[in-house]
Amino acid sequence: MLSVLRIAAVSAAVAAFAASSTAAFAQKKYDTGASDTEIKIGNIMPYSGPASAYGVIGKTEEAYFKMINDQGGINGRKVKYISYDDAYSPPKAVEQVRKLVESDEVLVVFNPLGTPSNTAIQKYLNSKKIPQLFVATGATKWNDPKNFPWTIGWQPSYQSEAQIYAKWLTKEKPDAKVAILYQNDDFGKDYLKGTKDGFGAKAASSIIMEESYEVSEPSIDGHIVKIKAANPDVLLIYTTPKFGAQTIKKTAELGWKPLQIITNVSISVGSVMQPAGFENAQGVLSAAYAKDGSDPQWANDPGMKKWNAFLDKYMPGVDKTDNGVVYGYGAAQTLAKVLEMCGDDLTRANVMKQAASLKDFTPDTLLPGVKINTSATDFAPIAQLQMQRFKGQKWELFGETISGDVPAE
Amino acid sequence: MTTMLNVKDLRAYYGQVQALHGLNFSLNEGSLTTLLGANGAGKTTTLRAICNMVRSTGAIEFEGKPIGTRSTENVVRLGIAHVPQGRGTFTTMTVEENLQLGAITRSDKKNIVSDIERMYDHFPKLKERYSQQAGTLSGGEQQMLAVARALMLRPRLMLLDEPSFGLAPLIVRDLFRILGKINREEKVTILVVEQNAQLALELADQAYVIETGRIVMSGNAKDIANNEDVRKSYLGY
Amino acid sequence: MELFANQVLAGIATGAIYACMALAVVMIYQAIDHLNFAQGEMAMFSTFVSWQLMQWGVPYWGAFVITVVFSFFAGIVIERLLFKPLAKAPILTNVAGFIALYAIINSVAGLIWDFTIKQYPTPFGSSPFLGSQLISTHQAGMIGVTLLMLVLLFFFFRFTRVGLAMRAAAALPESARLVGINTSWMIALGWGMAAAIGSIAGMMIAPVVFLEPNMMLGVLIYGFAAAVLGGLSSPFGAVVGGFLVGIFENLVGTYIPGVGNELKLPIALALIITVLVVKPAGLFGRAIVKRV
Amino acid sequence: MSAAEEIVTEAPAVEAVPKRAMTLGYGTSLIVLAALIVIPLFVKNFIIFQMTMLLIYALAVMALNILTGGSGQFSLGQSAFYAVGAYTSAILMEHAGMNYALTLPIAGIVCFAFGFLFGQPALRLSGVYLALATFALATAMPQLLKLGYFEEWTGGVQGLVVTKPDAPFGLPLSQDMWLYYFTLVISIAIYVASVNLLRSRSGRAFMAIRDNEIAASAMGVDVALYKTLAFGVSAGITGVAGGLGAIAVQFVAPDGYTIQLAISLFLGMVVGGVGWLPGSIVGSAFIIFVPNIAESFSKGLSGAVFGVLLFLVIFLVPHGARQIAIIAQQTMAKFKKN
Repeated sequence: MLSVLRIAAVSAAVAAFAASSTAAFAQKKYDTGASDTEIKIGNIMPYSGPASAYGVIGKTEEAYFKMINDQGGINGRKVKYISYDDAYSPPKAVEQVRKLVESDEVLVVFNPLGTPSNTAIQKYLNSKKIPQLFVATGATKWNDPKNFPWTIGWQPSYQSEAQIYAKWLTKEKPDAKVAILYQNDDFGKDYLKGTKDGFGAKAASSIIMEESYEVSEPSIDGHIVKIKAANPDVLLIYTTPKFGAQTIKKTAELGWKPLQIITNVSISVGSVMQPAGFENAQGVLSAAYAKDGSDPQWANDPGMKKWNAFLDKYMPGVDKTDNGVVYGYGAAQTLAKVLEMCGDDLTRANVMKQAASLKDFTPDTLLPGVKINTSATDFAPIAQLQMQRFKGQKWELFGETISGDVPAE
Repeated sequence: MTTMLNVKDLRAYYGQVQALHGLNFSLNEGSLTTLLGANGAGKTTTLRAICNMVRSTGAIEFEGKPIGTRSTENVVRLGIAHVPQGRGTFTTMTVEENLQLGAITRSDKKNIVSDIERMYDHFPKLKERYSQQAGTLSGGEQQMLAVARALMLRPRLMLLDEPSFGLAPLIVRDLFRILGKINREEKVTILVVEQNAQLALELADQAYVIETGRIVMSGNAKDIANNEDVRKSYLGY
Repeated sequence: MELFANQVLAGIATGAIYACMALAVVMIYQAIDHLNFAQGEMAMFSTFVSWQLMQWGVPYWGAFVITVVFSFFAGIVIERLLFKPLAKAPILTNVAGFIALYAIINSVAGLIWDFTIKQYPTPFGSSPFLGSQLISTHQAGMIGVTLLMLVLLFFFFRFTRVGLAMRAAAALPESARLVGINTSWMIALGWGMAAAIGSIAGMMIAPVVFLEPNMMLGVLIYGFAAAVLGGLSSPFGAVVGGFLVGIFENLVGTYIPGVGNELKLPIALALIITVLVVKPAGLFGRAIVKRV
Repeated sequence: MSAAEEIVTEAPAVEAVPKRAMTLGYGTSLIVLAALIVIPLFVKNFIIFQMTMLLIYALAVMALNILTGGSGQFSLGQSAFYAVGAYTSAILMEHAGMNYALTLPIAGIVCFAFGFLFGQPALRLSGVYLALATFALATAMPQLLKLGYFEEWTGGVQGLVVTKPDAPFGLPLSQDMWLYYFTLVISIAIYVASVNLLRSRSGRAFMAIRDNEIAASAMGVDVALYKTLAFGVSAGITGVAGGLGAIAVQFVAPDGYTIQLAISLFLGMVVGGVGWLPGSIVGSAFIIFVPNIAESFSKGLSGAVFGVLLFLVIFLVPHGARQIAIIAQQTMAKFKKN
């Protein structure tokens, strides 16, 4: 073991030397991890363990940067995307991120997944002044430029999405009796809070039931039976895809027809609505910011055509119904845009500055009208959503795109 | 008389410890042989080595065929029944299931049924309790069951390890009487390991004495019983 | 009161899932005297095999039979290849082997079939059963299949020679060898049967929870709990245990105020442990007398 | 493989490790110690951090080893004790502003009490049943930690961020380096104490229980007391490890202490060798580094590669690192004889 550690240390030292020597050239400015030829991007994903379903995001991003490199890279530099497995465990996340920063010497840490993992590494990265770019979680706390100037989110926050539902209900169904089914973790609790905030003073009277389930439960039938007994007329489903499909199916089996609103996390046509049964999913509401890879309405959309071509070439055989593939593509495209904007000034400070200066950027996979905007005080890149209703075998968008920015506490 | 079992230079090991140091002996077909010895002399190890339940070297021939490399169950399938120390009763099963297990390698289903009846004739107590869990039997009854189970194999050779252990003298007498009967009537060759030397020598026609892993004496059971040393060491008079 | 009745019914419906799995757990316990942590994953993999067959156009029952047979042999192969070499290793090393197997199967299934959920068909339909919307015809069918397996297992263990030999090999391996039983193959056979039963459980469970590589994660915990509650030596106890756990869990979640819903699994497990403290061999298990 | 297997399987005493075999000789101990002291001076902070985690997990693995290898009780619930220790330290540091070093003994005591209490009902259970009971504890713990009632202290699902301590007295050490040596001193102290514990009367009582409970009680050993005591000691050490882990990782959250952790610690024990305390560090290295190695083979199949590597290890050395040590010892002995 001793010798292994030594070799690692020596090789890392050599790498560091190489990096600093190339950085000696004139106007071009580099921090560790960037050079004339290469930009090193670090990432952590749960490739193993209970959250391994999300691993596909990392694989998509890796494939995306391979495509970028095949097309000549970004401003002539190849992107080296280094992704490690954190098994969705915070201690492992810290270990892997430190490896990325101190051993692989990446320029930025990009799209690390999961609220617990990101919380665990946030302080470390901020103290080292290393960008924690476009984190893959919808917690509100990533939009906090004052306290954490090196951390920036990407997707709409869970709370803002939940607020949109609450506000829509207040307007469209003011007398609704609402029941909430949520996953008992940071994700579910954020939705719960957002919903309550959205209802404001009416929360106590509108929400007649809050029912949580654990992700370890095989089936949530018992919860649905219990909720039905309280007889609400609106059911908010804040669940991961599997439980979302179970809920839609079970309510139909019970012959119960409340108005159902399901979280954006679980709106895949191919991997939620179809398994739940299209006939059961009619009339379900949700809000979206990205196009759905399995929704036929985007078959001729130029953005999704590019997406499809990319998958066919770089990820043949991948399951296109998996939302992670759409997600990873969009996130990677955003990073590519930021790096492009950086030009030859590849310092960490500049990357962060450019990430906070996105203006009306539209990745191929976002809904028409949804644009990425950031500023020095707005670290929530995607803040717009549009309501949609499931009809036939696809989602039908309706209403305007709604901005749901929630300022950090 | 033909030799049924021939053991040559048998050495057995428990881990690094050698328990048998080159044993040589043989059993004649139809004989009832006893293996005498003090605690730890290697009697049980000898029986276990025959059935390949302990690591050993040397040659063991059964009816002229070497069996040293066969696994325990394949040794048994040759017709060698082993009644182990502690009886090996399947305590959670019924008496009848225990008997059926004895015949598990046989395919002659009809004979099995009649054999079970025959065992009930030998051991009437077992018939009374045929549907009870074997664990509820008394020690003597369990020993009867163990012998009956071994006989269900229709063995050519039966190895018994301390059948008298923990039993009342009267029951032991009864058991040995039945063993003698089985040996005579059913032509089963028997090798019995005993600490109760007196009884064993009365019953047996051949005897071996084993000390610290070596055969130190062998011969006709009556001669052995009259031997001075044996009397002092094992018979106590 | 109606809620109570409903929750009991819903509990029975979910309990059927646990009962199904518990049966497979008991089967392997009979054979190897341990719980196999990879059992759920084996069942999941089998279910994916049947799903794949159906994707290729094999009709349901054809796929069902092929899968059960495949699983039986796969179970034997796994035992021969991976666990027979560990037969002499300590128990805990074997447990580590189960964990390794778990990791391998889960990861391979994820690579082949992805992690998105898949709809799995049911041969029983999913309309309300006997007018009650709480139990669908599928769930009734699943209960029926579980009970049928239970009866078959009972006959197998009680009245067949192989069943008798398997019980003997599990109870006292050394004695079993001394009556001529090849205990090593009995273990392999036990693996095969457990895998086959597990595959049936998987195919019954998948229509309810949807098919995906992690579908058995929670089910196995409950299956263990059910089997232990009922008594690991009793298939009948395992099935009863499954239904009890299902009902237990629902009632805890509904009626214990405050923490009941969030802590229903821990509370259900605590109840089971309490039962075990009072009856260490489970509700229907045979007590084993310990000797020095 | 055959040589290794023979040596161990032949010795029936392998399950019951003789007392001396539970530790290392002085020479070997000193070499290992020297390596642990010197290496950090030459490596990067990240590797120092990994080594800190190595020591912390080694402590937790050793704690399980004392329970299983020492007293014969099996636990899949060590993650629960680890979590309680971590949260105790984190809460005392962040809410009560207590010095990190002072929180550790408190974490240890809290966990000792918790383990001792848990040991009471566990007394009635053995084998699979005990495994299930401890497993239940491990699954219950994250759910308890995020329970709304405790949220004020635990931070609920969000967890708590912990501040990493600087080196005291103005020592010119980086935070990582300081924490490493701090952890090293504690680990050595606990290791030495554990070795002595197992050599003491209590240790003999533990092992008597492991080898034969009924005989032990016939010999006058208070089985109930010692079994619960073993649980307490094991939990206490795990708690200290958990507290150190919280400080090193700077974060506690329910997701960090799932059944996965308990399973890892269990694997660490098996790989290190059940009942052989020095093996704990080997086991700890296994659970930290092998997943990294597996992942470098293939992202999609990292779980499978890990499983295969684990199978390789248990096929080659079913008794874990201890088996290698025994072989080494015997080779050395032969060498000396010749």
